[in-house]
Amino acid sequence: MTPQSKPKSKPRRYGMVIDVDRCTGCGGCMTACAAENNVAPSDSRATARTGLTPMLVHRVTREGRTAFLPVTCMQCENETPCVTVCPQQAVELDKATGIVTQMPQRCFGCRYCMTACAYHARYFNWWDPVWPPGMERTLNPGVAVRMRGVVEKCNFCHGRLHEAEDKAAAEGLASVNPADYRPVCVEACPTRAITFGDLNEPASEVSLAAKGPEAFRLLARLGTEPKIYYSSKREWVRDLAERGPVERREARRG
Amino acid sequence: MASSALTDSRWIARGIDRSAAGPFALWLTPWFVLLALGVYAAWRCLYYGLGETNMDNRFAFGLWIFLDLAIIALGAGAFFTGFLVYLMRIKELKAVLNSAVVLGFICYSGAVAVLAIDVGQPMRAWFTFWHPNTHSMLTEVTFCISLYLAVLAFEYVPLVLKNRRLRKTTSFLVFEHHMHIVVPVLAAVGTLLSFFHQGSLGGLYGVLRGRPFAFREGFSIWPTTFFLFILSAIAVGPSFLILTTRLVEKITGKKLVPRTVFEKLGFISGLLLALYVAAKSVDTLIWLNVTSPAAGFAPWEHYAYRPYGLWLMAAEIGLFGLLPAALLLYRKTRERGVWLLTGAALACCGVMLNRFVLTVQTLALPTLAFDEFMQYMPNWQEVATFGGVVAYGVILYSISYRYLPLFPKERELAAESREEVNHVSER
Amino acid sequence: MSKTRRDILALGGGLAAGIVFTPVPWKILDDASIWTQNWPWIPQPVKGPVEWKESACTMCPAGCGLKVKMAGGYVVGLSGKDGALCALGYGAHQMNFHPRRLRVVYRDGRPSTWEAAEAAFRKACEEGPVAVVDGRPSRSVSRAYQAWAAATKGMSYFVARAPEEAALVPLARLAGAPVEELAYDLEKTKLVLSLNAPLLEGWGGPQRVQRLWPELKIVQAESAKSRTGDCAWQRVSIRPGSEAALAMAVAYVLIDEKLAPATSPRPPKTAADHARDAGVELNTVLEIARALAANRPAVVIGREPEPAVAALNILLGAVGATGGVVRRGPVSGAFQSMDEMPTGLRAAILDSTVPHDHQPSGDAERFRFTAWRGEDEKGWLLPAPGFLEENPDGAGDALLKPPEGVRTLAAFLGVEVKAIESRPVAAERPLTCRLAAWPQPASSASPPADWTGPWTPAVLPPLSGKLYQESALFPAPEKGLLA
Amino acid sequence: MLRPLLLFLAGLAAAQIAGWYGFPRVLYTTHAQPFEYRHKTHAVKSGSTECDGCHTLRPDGVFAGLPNTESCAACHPEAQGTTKAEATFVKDFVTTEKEVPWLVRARQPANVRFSHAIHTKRAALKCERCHGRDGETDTVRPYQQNRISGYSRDIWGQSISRLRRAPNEGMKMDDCESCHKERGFVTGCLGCHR
Repeated sequence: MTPQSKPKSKPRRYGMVIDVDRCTGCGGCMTACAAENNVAPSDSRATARTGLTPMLVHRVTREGRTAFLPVTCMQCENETPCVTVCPQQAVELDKATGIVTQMPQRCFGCRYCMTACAYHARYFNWWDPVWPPGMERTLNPGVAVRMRGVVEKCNFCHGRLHEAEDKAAAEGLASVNPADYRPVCVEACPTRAITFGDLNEPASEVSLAAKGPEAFRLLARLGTEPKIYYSSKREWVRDLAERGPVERREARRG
Repeated sequence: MASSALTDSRWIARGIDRSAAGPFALWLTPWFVLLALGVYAAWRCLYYGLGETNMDNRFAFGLWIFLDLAIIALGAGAFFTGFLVYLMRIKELKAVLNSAVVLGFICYSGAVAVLAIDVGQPMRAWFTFWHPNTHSMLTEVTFCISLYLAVLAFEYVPLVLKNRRLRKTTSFLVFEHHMHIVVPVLAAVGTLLSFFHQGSLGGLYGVLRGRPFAFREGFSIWPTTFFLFILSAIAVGPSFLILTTRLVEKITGKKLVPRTVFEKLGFISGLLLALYVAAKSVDTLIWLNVTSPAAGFAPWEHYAYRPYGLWLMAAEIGLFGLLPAALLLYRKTRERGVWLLTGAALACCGVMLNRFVLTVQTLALPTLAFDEFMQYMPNWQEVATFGGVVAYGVILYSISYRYLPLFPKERELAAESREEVNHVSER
Repeated sequence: MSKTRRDILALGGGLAAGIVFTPVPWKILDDASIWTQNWPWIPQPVKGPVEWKESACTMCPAGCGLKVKMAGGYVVGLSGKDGALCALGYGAHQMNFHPRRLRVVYRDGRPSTWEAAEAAFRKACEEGPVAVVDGRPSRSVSRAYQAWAAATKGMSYFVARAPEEAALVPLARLAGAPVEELAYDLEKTKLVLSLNAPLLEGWGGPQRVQRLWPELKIVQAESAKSRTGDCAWQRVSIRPGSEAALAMAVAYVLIDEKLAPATSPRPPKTAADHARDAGVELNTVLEIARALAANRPAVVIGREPEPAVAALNILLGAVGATGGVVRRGPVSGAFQSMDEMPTGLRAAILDSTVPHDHQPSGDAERFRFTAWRGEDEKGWLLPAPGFLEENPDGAGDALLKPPEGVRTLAAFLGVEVKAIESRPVAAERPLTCRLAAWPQPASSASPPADWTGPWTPAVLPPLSGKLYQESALFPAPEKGLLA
Repeated sequence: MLRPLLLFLAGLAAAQIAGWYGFPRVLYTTHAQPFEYRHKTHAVKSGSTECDGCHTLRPDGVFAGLPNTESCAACHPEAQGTTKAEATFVKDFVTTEKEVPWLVRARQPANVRFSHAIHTKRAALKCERCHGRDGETDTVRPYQQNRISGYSRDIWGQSISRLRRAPNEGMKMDDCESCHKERGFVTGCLGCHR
């Protein structure tokens, strides 16, 4: 078979739209993510600042009103900060899928990417991962366990992408069936707050939602073109996209 | 004691005065204790992982990176003096050149040692050479620093071979002589490498698009911090040489370098510092009015969190910038030892403050609307590891000072002072 | 320099220079970094091809359908069969290896043996009377317990009621219907007035209200801040223990504004007085009452059994109406609740489905079957099969093999479990209820002061929230969310 | 001056011998397989020469790898022949319902994702491309393990220099990459790592 005649899938740009108005902060996505991606129980010395939460729900209150914002890797597309700073190509913007991939086995733990990320969506393995005796038998074989001293983050559940690709190959399809692949947080949301799909497909649910009038992105003015969108009917929630007068007032007081 | 002093004296150059081996060993003892503590702390970090430190996901860089940046800036005296001596032909600075090389070697090797502990997987560090990401400032830093450390080691070798005992081996003497021919070449290579890594250390922060406090526009691929770091490093390098040399003179009670050399160094430092302050001020104004607002951040917002207030900027530009520049440029103050030292000390503090602000304040400030301002405090493991590096530096310098001709003018000055017993240099 | 020293230097130099041109340093460099990528002390997933099986979750009575990912004979992942699972469900397979997993018999906190437990139970049965308590009465195995209890002298069968079911007891009394047959028809409700009920924190099963929430208007009257309050359409702060007062204030306004039948009995005090008791403005009560009337079908849900809540629901016309409280049945028959246990029981033997905070009253000797150790357990703790280690129905095969030393209650009692072939379909039945007079309010109905959520015991049988928080799934506590 | 030069050269030569000849022998440990297995005999007896007769690829793209004891027991419920290996298999594994702890020489580490579905179906590669003629052998080679990295020797390849090796020899990332490059198929890290 020559390279030309091979069924080639066209490049995808996986992205998400998170409807903030539907998030109840139940934490289902966080735990599902931890189980799917073999995140070890937090070390007894770990704090909120040294834990591993590739998916993290923030509780935000403003003047008595509350919103929950799930924050994960934003899969930045333009001059992706973590990709450009990594000295040894352990982070990559995958051309085929648009996923910003973190390869823990290449990473040497300099943590420069963590200082580069505006969303604090990257986590360092400060300790060796330890499971209670026997619990290692529940590890997901689709995802490699990380060792201490490396950085990790959301890879859009690459283990699930691999399974979907294998299935597509076995069925003789050129590309992944969209129904076969969605990250576990999308599946784990009881209120279906997260829409996932290919932003290159103009008619996909996610593309339409991302173009909606209520859609916004966090810190879009930094110019990194994140592929995680948020949407809310509430204006004060949309204002959380950037630091505004409220935050500045807080800052002055702090 | 007496016999050990006897054996030791065969290694010390003729015509210069060194303390007996006993007191020298006594001087080294506390530093060896500190070194041992540092080695223990470093071992804990390597064996148990970096959870041993107080760094966290937000403060991914901490005390170590800040001090690494600081000592690399201060160690810039090594390449810059080489540059001044061999390329600018300012021959009188040769009086401090050997000392500068040793200081540079200590600063750089110490920094590399701390980095090896700071990274989570030191055994994979060579991946940077095998799979380099050419877009990364850190790649540039890694390549330049490791090559420059090799250059410094090469510059160190002839110095070692000048030892009284080693000179007795003819092949060493021949080797050393040949090395002398390449030293100017090494100085040129070192200058080039140093320019790039001092710059790319600044670039390290300037490219952080996600951290509006640090992010700067620039020329081509280099943000303005690239040039500011070069300028500030070469500005304080000579100042650091003044400080360390004066400190050695004070401790040993000897005159090692002619006064005029200090003044020359002070003038160069002051001139460059003035240039740096001017450039830094322009850069700050552009950042406050253009770069930061474009990213959606009000300029003063970065200084709204205590203790990182506007006073930091004022201190950096005024107290640690303009003031030392003035002290070092103005002939009357420069010629007064106290003011020269004050100026040099302020300049060194200034560059440390600058590196601190870029490392710690950058990470402490919130970016997302629902972020928090965070504080960080190093723990004993971090402090002790660095203390170990300081101890290593003191030990290596002490040994070098004792056995190697760090200050070629020392013998001459000693003879002079013996002649003019009554004349005592100001204390 | 001596001659030998020079020779050694030359030879050593040759070796050092030569070794650079062999694979030794380079291969060692490469292998050493590969070693760091596969450190022997880092656990590895089990090997073997992946298979998907189906089952049901046993972590709470909701019993969500599961798709189970298996490899090498172990469960390596879970997925919901129809919709999402909850936060606990996604890691339920890890619970079998939780440090609190019970593997040996305990008596009063000390290790003991099955033989000793059997002897003690035999003795208790001889002395009688003994209660057998079940957490999920609709299973095949429950049928076997019931039959066994009925056939054995001195033996009686009780169920442990979930808090949301227990909260319906006052209404069931007023309506004269068994509480097992009453249910909230929330799927068709437009507005819920919740009095401290943890609607989004596991009430009625972890996912039930979550799924309805985007379209459901929740008015949360609460005395402790909760996530339900955060997400509610309206949040009202009330004084602890004043649920009844607020219910009566709202009822008063409903009658006053002719939003309820004029013939309804009025609460004992005026709306303003009840509002003051509840610590809310009268205006707020007015708004709540008008919202209830404008957004029908509406229903009121209390956290604890509160007669005033039942009365308000009757006034609102929510009893027996679509979107209110309806009667479905017969589901599985009426049972005696554990709360109504007679005193003077000799012993109680509890199935592993009974939540740990359900304790038999009095000094009955406790025989608790459970897969995990709770806090401060008096009596016997008997290790039961864990997650998916027994069939969720109690009859048929399990996906996982239970560890050594684990037994089921059915095996312990020696009862034979037959799978129920056909189950009655829950059909809607009429439910009518009239309010003759205002009932006496219950003493206190507020959450305890130390209640922090988000996982109430209601969602986490057989364990309290602590187990979840100690589990592998619990991420490092992050600011705000779980505080 | 001749003596030091000669000694230097001697050191140089000794290093070459030790590095090229001694080192590979020290680096690897050799482990015997649980019992003898003959691919050739099985192909003749079962009448199937296709690899996927036993090493199946499921329709959902999951490669089943080595057949489990249960499927072997379909033909070997009890010893069919007289070999010692078969007797061992029946006695130690079939009757006890245990899986055979084969030492798989081609096993990649957990961080590598290799899809048999993509390589054999979509790219239509023959098994021999990577596994060589393992399917026609009369014996299973012992497993050689690298003392430092813990990898099977087959990952690096038999030749320590990795020069002039057979096309199917070596399963390092470089080998995957060069084959991909030849076929014009370039993928990111995520393509082959998990």
